[in-house]
Amino acid sequence: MSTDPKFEFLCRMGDNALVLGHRVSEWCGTAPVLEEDIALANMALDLIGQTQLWLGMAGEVEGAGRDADKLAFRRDVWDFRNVLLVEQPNGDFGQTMMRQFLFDAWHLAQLTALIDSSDKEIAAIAEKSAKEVTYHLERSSDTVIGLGDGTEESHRRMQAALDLLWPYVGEMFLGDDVDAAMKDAGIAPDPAILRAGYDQLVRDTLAAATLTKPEDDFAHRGGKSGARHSEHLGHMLTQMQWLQRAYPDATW
Amino acid sequence: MSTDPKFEFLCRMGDNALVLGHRVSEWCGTAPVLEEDIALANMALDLIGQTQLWLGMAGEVEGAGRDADKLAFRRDVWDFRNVLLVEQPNGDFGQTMMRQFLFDAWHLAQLTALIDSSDKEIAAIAEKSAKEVTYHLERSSDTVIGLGDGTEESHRRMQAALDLLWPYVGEMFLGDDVDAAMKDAGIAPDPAILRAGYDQLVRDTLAAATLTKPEDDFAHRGGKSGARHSEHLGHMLTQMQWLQRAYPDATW
Amino acid sequence: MDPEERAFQERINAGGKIEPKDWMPDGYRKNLIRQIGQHAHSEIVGQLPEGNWITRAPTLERKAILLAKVQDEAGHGLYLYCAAETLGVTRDQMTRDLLSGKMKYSSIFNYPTLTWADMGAVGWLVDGAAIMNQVPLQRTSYGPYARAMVRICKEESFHQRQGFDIMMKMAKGTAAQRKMAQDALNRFWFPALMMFGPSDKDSVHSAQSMAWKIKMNTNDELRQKFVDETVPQAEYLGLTIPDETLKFNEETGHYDFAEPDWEEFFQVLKGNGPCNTERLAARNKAWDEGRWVREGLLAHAEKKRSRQMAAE
Amino acid sequence: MDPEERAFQERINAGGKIEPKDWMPDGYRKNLIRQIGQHAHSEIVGQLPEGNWITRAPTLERKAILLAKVQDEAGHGLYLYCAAETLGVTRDQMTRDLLSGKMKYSSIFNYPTLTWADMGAVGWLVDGAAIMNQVPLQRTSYGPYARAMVRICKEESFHQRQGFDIMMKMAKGTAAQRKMAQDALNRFWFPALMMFGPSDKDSVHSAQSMAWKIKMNTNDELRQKFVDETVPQAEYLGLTIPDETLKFNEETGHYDFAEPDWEEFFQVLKGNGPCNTERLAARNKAWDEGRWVREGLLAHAEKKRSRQMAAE
Repeated sequence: MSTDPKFEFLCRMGDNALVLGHRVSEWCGTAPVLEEDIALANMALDLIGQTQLWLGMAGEVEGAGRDADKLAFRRDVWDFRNVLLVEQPNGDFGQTMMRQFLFDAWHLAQLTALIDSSDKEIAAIAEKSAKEVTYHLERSSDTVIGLGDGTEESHRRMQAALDLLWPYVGEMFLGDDVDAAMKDAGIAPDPAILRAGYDQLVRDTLAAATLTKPEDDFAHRGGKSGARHSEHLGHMLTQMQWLQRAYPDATW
Repeated sequence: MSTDPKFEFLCRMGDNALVLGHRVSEWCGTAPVLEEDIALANMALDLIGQTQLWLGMAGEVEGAGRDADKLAFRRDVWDFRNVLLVEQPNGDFGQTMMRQFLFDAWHLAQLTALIDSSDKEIAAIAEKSAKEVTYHLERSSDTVIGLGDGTEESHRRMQAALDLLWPYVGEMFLGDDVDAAMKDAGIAPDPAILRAGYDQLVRDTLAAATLTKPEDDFAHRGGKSGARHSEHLGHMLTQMQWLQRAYPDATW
Repeated sequence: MDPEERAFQERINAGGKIEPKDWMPDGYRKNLIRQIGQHAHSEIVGQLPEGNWITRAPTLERKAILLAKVQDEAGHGLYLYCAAETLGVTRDQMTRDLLSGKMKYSSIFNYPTLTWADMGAVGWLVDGAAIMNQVPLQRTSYGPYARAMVRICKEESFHQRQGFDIMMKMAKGTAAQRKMAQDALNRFWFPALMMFGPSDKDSVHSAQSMAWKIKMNTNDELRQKFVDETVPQAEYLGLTIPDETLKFNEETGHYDFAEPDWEEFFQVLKGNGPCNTERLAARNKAWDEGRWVREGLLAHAEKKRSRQMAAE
Repeated sequence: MDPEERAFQERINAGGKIEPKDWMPDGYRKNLIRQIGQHAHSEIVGQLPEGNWITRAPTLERKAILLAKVQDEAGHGLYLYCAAETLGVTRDQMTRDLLSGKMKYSSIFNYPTLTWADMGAVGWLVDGAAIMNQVPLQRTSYGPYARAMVRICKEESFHQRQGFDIMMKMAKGTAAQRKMAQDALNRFWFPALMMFGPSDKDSVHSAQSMAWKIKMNTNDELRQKFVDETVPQAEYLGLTIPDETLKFNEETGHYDFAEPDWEEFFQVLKGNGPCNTERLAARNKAWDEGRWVREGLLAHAEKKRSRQMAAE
């Protein structure tokens, strides 16, 4: 490990929120109904707020003078630590909500576990975030159920979204040296122990949604380690970081 | 006029080639047939080459140490001088080819006139470019005819493309102070005198394509003056300029 | 005027509010539906030019502020559609009329947003002009509309301050930022003046609407007020309003200023603004691509209902 | 072996070329169609990872070079489809088989391109590995294939030099560029080694293909050759090959190196590479969205023909 595992861990939490928040914000003004525009914006706002907390703390831990904005807007792809799932493109509304559900279910479990972190600052961020994410999960699972058990077309689209995104689920539960260090320090749970509860929740939700979980549990990886993101992240950064890159001396 | 009209004029020629070349290059690897992939790449390559010549000369005229790359990759939207037509999004293949035809027909007339420019360097660039653009126009008009006079669907799509893009035609023929200065110096023609020949060519091509020219000749403007581009250009620049903006000290 | 109409007008004159179940003249109802609907549509379409910069916002805080603002606009749209629905029209019908181009939205949203400074200019000038229009409407005669305006005005003035704050950061920033700020002002000044509509002498609905108190001031009054308030703000920012004729008139106590190009205004109304086609296309695309979602959720709700009934 | 087959094999043994109209065993034809088709598809799909950076190329010259390279790949695809068509299969049929997933393309293109240095690494390593495979195929027994390979190899070695040139610029550039270059090498090293296929002992078609001279060397031979040529180049660039076991073996005169993760190789073949789904989706989308164009141009050509016939 070349860098402090706590810094890595905080970047993982922060980058998940940053990248997913950005993806959700791409919907702005183009959702299927006005109420969804508002709900998606709410979710994005929560995630941006969480980003500020996690990356802010990461910057402090690092102690190199980088704040949350510097971390968000001045790193290139290889320094991002979000899981591959959250950088996947929005696709149609169903794909967006399926991605949200698959992430929310892990996110809430992770945050709930982090409330007991030995690190009080992490525990405090987790507690605040868990409240927001409880609501995210409620909405995203309701939508997955509603569209899965809706019309023939909506069912077909949701099944396609699930098939497309399922290979990105496994990465959230794969542990590595960073996770081991966090576990040993009592800071964060072993990712693997969250899997059983996740599978149960997913099973129940998909059953209600009349959707079929893909059989193959093959898992893409490379996002949370930063070793190999997908091509989508770089394109996102060209937009996200444009102004900071074009006008490095400006304050906004 | 705040800047040298000759510099402005060269930027207009160069930015048209730069922006349209970029748009065409966005098709890379996704054209309807392999032969079109190759042909689109050819066109993009010609336009990139022309960009290097025009913007290279613009940089020399300016004398401020900016070369073609600096001009292409380090200016923000307001400094771009391309007409609005060429920055419009690709849309479907028909829209791309209609945009190409509407531009090529002007471009060839302009370059042909520039061969007689009092400025020998401009005349030389024009002569080289006119050969390439003769071929572009041949291809784009053939495609407009083929798809206009093809199936019901292809006809409908081509008419929609024409209706969408026609309001961007007029700008190419609107003169301003820069054009007046170029005309007075014998460098470039008055844009208005190119219109009659253009209209004739467009009329013949659209007739063969069984397409109907929109009645309203309303013309959007603001591209060639830089006063008001469309929202599309800024998004294009986030991609086009990304590396130069992110790594300003690097050479590539 | 028949007795019913006379009583209606007297109630308005006395400062009373008309409520959904009250009798009202057809023209009053129609005019209100047009006006409130158009206002609602403006909030919806108005999400697009600012939405254009959410993915490029320069800091996390700026992104959050902008996103929250656009979200407020969606909320305003919602209040206003509800107010219009009390007049017997559905949101779906109004949406269809927007998408087909039958109903209008504010022309200002047919102008593009080209730099980050435009997020400042839109807040400062566009929301500023909107507030001029809307503050008096808090006292409009139709109850649901007046109450919606109270909520909206509170949020709008917050947005305007945020916009001014962006302009301030830009105007006091680097040379490039100052250039952006000035460029944004140059592009948005006259379109903002157009937001008050043509001079009253050319305005069709004005007299009756003012009698009904669904329009509270003349277009020219409001435009003058806007200029008078905005010019000192521009001076404070160190920016130049793109009007060489602009001058404080000691006699009238107001600024004299150039009229916007009304030919441009009517072209934009006709559909020839820089972004009319794109804005309507974006709304239509969102609506069309959302159809399966709306249908899916509806089908699910019905299944659920019938399952519950079967269980009872 | 029957006499026809024997004569065929003898002709090959003697270094003769088989031409389209010559008799050939079914297996030879099938294997060639599979091999040439797969190679053609690789050129087509191979446009995508590099196409991903055309809109972000850092200079006009780099953009032109990259675009010309991707265009060459489309051209190679074209030659190869033509060569395969001489064996009695159509380009349309092969395209359908690619799009349905029935025919394969080189697994290397299921890896993403994440930084500009990847344009260097793809040219240097991927084209480099391709050339190792292709140079001997210029002597392959099937005439049209051998001739296509001659043209292709000339261009490929040009591409490889261009890729190495990018790597050089990056490796000798700023700290960030060096980091990008090393990162690209780290990600592409093992996938490049996989391009030669599994060890010969695990390879299905090898023996017969070598007898037929449609495969000229064993996978392991070519892989070793690639490593031996590439290691000094990496050293020259000042980059570290991500293999701690890599070491020059004085006895054999070759480098010893670690095997790639064959489990990953088989997963990618199965469809579980990082980009399999996207690559096939991109090709399907291009094909589906291009249908109206192909149909339109065809309809026009027919109209034109019948108009000409009517005029005669």
